[in-house]
Amino acid sequence: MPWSRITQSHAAHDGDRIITYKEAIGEAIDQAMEYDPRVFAIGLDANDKFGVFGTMLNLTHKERVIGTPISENAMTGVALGAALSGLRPIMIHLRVDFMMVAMDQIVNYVAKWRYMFQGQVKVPLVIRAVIGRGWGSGAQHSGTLQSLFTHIPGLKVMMPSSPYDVKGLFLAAVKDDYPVIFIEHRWLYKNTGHVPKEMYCLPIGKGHIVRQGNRLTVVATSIAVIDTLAACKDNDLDVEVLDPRTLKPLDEELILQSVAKTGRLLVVDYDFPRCGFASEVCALVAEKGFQYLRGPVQRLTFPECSMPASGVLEKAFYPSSARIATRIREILK
Amino acid sequence: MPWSRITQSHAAHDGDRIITYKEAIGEAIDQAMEYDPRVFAIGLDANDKFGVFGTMLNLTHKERVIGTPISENAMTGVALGAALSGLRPIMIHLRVDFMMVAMDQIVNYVAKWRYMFQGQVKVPLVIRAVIGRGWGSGAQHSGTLQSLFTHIPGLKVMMPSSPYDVKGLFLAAVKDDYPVIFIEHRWLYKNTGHVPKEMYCLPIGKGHIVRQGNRLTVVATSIAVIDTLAACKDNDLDVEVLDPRTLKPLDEELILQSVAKTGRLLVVDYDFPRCGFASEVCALVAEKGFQYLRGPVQRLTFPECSMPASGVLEKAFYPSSARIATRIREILK
Amino acid sequence: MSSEQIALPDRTNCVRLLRMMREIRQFEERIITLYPTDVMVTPVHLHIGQEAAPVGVCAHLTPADTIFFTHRTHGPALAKGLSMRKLMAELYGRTTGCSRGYGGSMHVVDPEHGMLGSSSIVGGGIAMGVGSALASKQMGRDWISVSYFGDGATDAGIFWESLNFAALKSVPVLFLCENNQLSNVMPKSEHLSVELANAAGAFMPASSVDGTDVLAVHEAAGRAIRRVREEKRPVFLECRTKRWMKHQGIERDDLPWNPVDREKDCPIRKLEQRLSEAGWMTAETIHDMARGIEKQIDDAVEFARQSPFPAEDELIREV
Amino acid sequence: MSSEQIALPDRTNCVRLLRMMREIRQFEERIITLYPTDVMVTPVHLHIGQEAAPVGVCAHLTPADTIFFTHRTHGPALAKGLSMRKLMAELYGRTTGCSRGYGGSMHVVDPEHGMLGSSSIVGGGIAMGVGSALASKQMGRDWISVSYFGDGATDAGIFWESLNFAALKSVPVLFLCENNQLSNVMPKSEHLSVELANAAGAFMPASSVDGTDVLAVHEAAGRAIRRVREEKRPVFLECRTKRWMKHQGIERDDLPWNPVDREKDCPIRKLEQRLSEAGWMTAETIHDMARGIEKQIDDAVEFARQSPFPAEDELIREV
Ligand SMILES: Cc1ncc(C[n+]2csc(CCOP(=O)(O)OP(=O)(O)O)c2C)c(N)n1
Ligand SMILES: Cc1ncc(C[n+]2csc(CCOP(=O)(O)OP(=O)(O)O)c2C)c(N)n1
Ligand SMILES: [Mg+2]
Ligand SMILES: [Mg+2]
Repeated sequence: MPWSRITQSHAAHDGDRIITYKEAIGEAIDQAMEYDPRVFAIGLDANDKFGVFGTMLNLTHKERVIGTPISENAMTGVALGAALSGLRPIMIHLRVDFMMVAMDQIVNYVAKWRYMFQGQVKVPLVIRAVIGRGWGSGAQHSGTLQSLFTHIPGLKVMMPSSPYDVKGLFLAAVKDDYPVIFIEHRWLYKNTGHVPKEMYCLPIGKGHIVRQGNRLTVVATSIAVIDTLAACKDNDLDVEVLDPRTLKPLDEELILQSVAKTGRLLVVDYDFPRCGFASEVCALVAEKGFQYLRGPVQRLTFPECSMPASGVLEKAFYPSSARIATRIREILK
Repeated sequence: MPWSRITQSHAAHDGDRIITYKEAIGEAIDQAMEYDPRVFAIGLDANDKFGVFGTMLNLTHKERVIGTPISENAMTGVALGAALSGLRPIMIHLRVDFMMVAMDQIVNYVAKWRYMFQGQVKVPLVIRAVIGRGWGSGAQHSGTLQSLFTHIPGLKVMMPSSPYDVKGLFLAAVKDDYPVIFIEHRWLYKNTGHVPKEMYCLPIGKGHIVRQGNRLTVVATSIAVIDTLAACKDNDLDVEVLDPRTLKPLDEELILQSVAKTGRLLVVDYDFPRCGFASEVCALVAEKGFQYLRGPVQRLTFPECSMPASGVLEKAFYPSSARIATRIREILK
Repeated sequence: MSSEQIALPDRTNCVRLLRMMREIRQFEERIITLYPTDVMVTPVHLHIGQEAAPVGVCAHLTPADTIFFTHRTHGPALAKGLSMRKLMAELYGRTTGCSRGYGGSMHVVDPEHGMLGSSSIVGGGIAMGVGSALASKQMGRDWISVSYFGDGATDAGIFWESLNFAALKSVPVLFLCENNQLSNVMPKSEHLSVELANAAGAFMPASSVDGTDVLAVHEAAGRAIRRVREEKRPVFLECRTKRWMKHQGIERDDLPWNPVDREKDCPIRKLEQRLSEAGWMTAETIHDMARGIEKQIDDAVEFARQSPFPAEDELIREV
Repeated sequence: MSSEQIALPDRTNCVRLLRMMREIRQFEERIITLYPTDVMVTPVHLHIGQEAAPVGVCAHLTPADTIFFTHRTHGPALAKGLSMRKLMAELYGRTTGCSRGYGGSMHVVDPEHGMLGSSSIVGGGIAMGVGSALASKQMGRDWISVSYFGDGATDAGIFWESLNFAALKSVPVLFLCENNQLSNVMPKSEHLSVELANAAGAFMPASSVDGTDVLAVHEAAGRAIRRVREEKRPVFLECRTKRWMKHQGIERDDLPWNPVDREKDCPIRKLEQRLSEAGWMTAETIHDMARGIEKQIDDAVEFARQSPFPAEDELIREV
C-alpha cells in the first residue's frame, strides 16, 4: 500500500469543489478505506444508522466498520493490538469525555509503545474524538481535552478547522506510523470550503496563517479559528490569525515568525486554562520569542471550572467571537 | 469532628523535633485517622506488610486500611461513593502511572462532582500518588503526571518538598472538602527536617520562598526544589527559589512578587514539557508579570519523550542539580 | 414468576406503586409536550414504559438508603423521592433545580433522599454505589445502597470490578440492572455476550425478573433487598424491561429489533387491571389519580417557570 | 487430569519441553547470580517454578502467532522464541537488547516471534491480544493470538471487557491465565471472589489445568488452541501454578499463604522423572542438557557484556 504515492499538498485551498467539513472527513475516511484494505474503523456506535454524526454514512466498505460495546479501555487495546498486527485502525469516540475511560491505554500504551520498543513495532492508529458544546449536557458531556493529549509525548494531536484541512490532515494521520489524536468540533461540520476530490495529505506539524495582520498574532485552534476570523472581520482588526492545525508537533517557527512581526500574542483555545495549550504557546513565545514581545502574552480559554448545564451559565462559560473581539480591542488599545 | 480546631500554622519551620519526610507523612496519616474516625485509607497493596513504602507501617488504626484488587477505576468510584456518604477516604496509588486506569473517575467524577451539584455534596477525598525515578523501570512505571491533574478544574494538586510541608499539607488535604491529588516523590522520603508533633494544617495555595535571591526566580516543585537548592548552594548563586507547594490553587501573587524583584524566571518541574506546569507558570508570568521581565522565561523539564530504561538514557532523561546549575549560570551570564 | 402468580401486596402499597408509576409516566409525557417549545435546553432520556423497575425497587428503600443511577434519571429519581418541582426546575435550568441548574437532565442530586449524584458517563455510578455501601458498613450504620444501571453499563469493566470488590468485602449493595436490551440503538446481542444473572451469579446471588410487571419487581426486589439488609452482602437483580422511546429525546422508538406492544408491555395497565379485578381501583379512581398528578405537574412546571436562572457571575463557584 | 494419566507426547517433543523449561530456569538462576553485581539495573519478576505454563502453551504456537504478556516476561518470552542474547542484553540495558535498551525487563518485544510488546501495567495486554486476533480474522489469516496474564490481571475491568468483546466478535484468541494465586503478596482469596474457569465460562469454553505439570498443560493447551484455530473463537484456560520467588527481585518467597514444595511442585523434576521412567533421558543426558544450556547462557551474558550502551544523544528517537 504505497501511501507515498498520495500527493503531499501544500496549497492553501485548491480544487474548485465546495463541500462541507462533514463531507470532507467522510470522504477522507472512505478514500483511506478504499485505498488501503488495512484501514478499518472501530468504535462504540460507529456502525449504527447515525454514522458518527453523519460522517460515516456512505462508506464503500461498511463491512470494515466495527461497532463495540461500552468498553472504551479494552477497545483501545484492541485497536492497538490490531495496529501492531498489521492493520491501520481508525478508532472513534462520539464524545471526547469517553476517552477518559481509555486514558490508561492511551497514555501508558498507545503513546509509549513505539518509543519503548524503538520503532520495532509501529502504531498506525488514529483516534477520532468528536467534541462539541454543551446544550445543557453538563460537565460530563462537554469536554474538549486537547491539552491533556498534547501533554503526552508520543501522541500527535490534530485539530483542523476547515474542510480542506480536515481531509488532508486525516489522510496524513492514517498514513502516519505514529498514533494521532484527531479532534473534530461538531459545530464545524456544516461549514463549507474548497476540497479537492483526489486524495492528498497535508504535512504534519505545519501551521497556517489564515489571515494576515500586523498588530497582533492570534493563535487559535479548531472552531476558535472561525470565531477569531469572524471577530476580526466584523471589527476590521489588523490582526494576524494563525491556525497551528496540529497541536503536536507544533509549528513553533511559524508562530515565532508571526510574533516577530506583530510583537503581540493572544492564544484562543477552547479548553481548560491551566497547563493548557494556550499556556504552552504563551510559554513558547515568552521563552523563544521574548525579544519580539511588545506587551504581555494573553490567553482566552474556558474559565477555571467544569461546564455548567443551564443556558445562562453556558453562555458565560463559552468564549465567542464577540468576546474575542473585545479582548483583541483591549490588547490593541 | 471539628477540624477547625487544628492549628493553621504559617511558620516556616517550627518545632525542635527532626524526622524524615516518610515519618512526617506517616504521622499525618496516623493523626488524621486517630482524630477523625471518618478517615480511612484504601488502595491496592495499601494494607500489606510493606505499608506503602513504609509510610503506613505503624498506624494506630490498621483496621481502617482497606486493601483492594487491581481495579483502580472502580476503587476510585468506591472512594468517591464513600466520601459522598460521610467518610473521608485517603486513596493510595503506589505509582502515579496506575492512576491512568482511573482517569475516568478522576476527571469525569471526582473533579466534577462538587461543581456539578453545587456543593450539595462534598468530596473530602485525598488521592496519594507516589512518584519516583526509573531505575530501569521504563516508560510505564516512571510517570510524574502532575500537569495532567493540574489541568483539570475541580482538583487541587499538592507536591510538598519538605517533611514540614508534607505533614501540614496532608492534614490540610484531609480537612478539605474538595478532592486533592497529593503527589509524593519517593526520593524525598529519607530527607529530614523539623516537624511539630502536634497536628497542624498549612494553608492551601500558599507558596513559600525557600531561598532568597535577587537575580533570578526559580519556581521548582517537589524534589526539584531540593535539586535547585543544591545547585544554588554549591555554586553560590544569587537566586531566589520558590516552592509553590500546591500547584493548584497556585500562589500567583508570590510568584509575581518574586519576579518583580528578580526580573527573570526559570521553572524547574520534573514532568513532560508540553502543556505542563512549567508552561503554566511561564505563561502566567508572561501574562501578568510581563513588565517585570528582563529576559525570556525558561523551562527545565523532562525532555519530550517517554522514560527509557537503560541507565545511560535515564541519566540523560532526568534533570539534576548539575543541570539546573548549568542552566542558571547560562541565564545569569 | 409471572404477574398472575404474585399475590397483591396490601391495598395502600398497591395504590402507591400505581401512583408512583403514573407520576413518572405523566411527568415525562409533560416533558414530551413542553420539549418542542425549547423551555428545556438539556438532552432527555425518557423512562416511559420502564416505570415498574424503579418503582418496584424504590418501594423498599428508605430515604437514608442511597442510590446511584445514570443518564436515564427521571424514573429512579422520582421513585426515590426527588420532588417534581426540583426535577422540573433542573430541566428548566433554574436555581431551584435539584442541581441548581448546573447539572441538567442527566446530573441530578438530592442528598436528603439518598441521591448523591447521577452520572451520564456510563458505568461509573456502579462503583459509587459500592463505595456508599462500604461507608455504611464502615460506619456501622444500617442503610444500604443501590447501584442502578442499564444493560449497556455491564459492558464496562467497572461493572465487573464492582461486583468483585463488593463480593470480596461483603458490602450491602443491590446491583440493579434495568435491562431494556438496548444500548442506544444497539441490541443487547451486539453488546453483551452473556446472560447477566448467570454471569453475575459467579460473584453473588443473582436473579432476573419481568421488569414490566411492578408486582413481580416489587416481590423480587423485596427479597433481594431483604438479603442485602439482613445478610449485609451484595445481591444482583436484573429487571427485563422494554424501552418505548428513542434512546434520547421525545420520539417513540421504532427500531425493528425493539418491538414494543404498548398494551401488553405496559406496567401501568398491568397493575391497573389487577387492581380493578381486585376491586381496589375503578376507572374513576384511576382518572382522579391521573388528574391529581396532572395538577402536581402543573405546579412543578409553574414553579420552574417562575424560578430564576442562575446569574452569569455565579459561574465559578464550588470549584 | 493429573500427570500420570497423560500419555507422553513423542520423544522429540518431550525433550524440547524439558529443554525449554530448563532454559528458563537456568537463565533466571543466572540472573540471581549476577543481579547482586548490579550489572542489570532493572526490576526483575522471576518465573522460576512456573515454567510449565509458558512452555506447555507456546509449544503449540508458530512464530506468526502473537502473544501479549505482562511484567513477568522471561518465561513466556523465551518460550515464544526470544533469543537469550537479546533478552540478556535488554536486562543489561544495551542497544542489542530486544528493546534496544529502552524497555528494560518488563518491556520486551520481538516481532519476528509474534511478540509485539509486553506491558508492565497489569491488564491492558489482554485487550491487545484480542485486537491482534481481530486483525488475523479481518485479514483472513490463520495465525492466532494469546493473551497471557496472571490471576491479578483478572481483577481489572479490561479483562472482562476483553472476554466479552472476543466472544461477541468470535476472534481467535486464547486467554491464558497463569494463576499463581498471588497478586504481589496478596493471596487470590483477597483479590478475586470467583473461580476463574467458572466465571469465564459464562463467556466462552473455559477450563483449568495443573500448571506445575507441563504434560498436563501441553495437553490442555493443545486442545484449547486447536479449538481457537479451528473454530476461530476465543477459549479460556487457567494454569494453576506456584510462585517460588518473591513478586519482584531475586529472593525466595516466604509468604505463609504461599507454601511451596520445591520437590513436589517442580515442573522440571516432574517431567524428568517421567522421561527417566520412559527411558528417554538419564541423569547423564539431563546433565549434558543443563551444561549445554549453561554455555548458551554464558554466550548470552558475554554478548550482553560486550554490547554497547545506547548513546545519550539517542534519547529522543521514535517519538
Ligand atoms: C463511557 C461512556 N461511553 C458511551 C456513552 C454514550 N452512551 C450514553 S447512554 C448509552 C447507552 C447506555 O445503555 P444502557 O446502559 O443499557 O442504559 P439505557 O440507555 O438503556 O437506559 C451510551 C452508549 C457514555 N455515556 N459513556
Ligand atoms: C494497573 C496496575 N496496578 C498495579 C500494578 C502493580 N503490580 C504489578 S504486578 C502486580 C501483581 C500482578 O499479579 P498477577 O497479575 O497475578 O501476576 P503475577 O505477578 O502473579 O505473575 C501488581 C499489583 C500494576 N503494574 N498495574
Ligand atoms: Mg439499556
Ligand atoms: Mg499472580
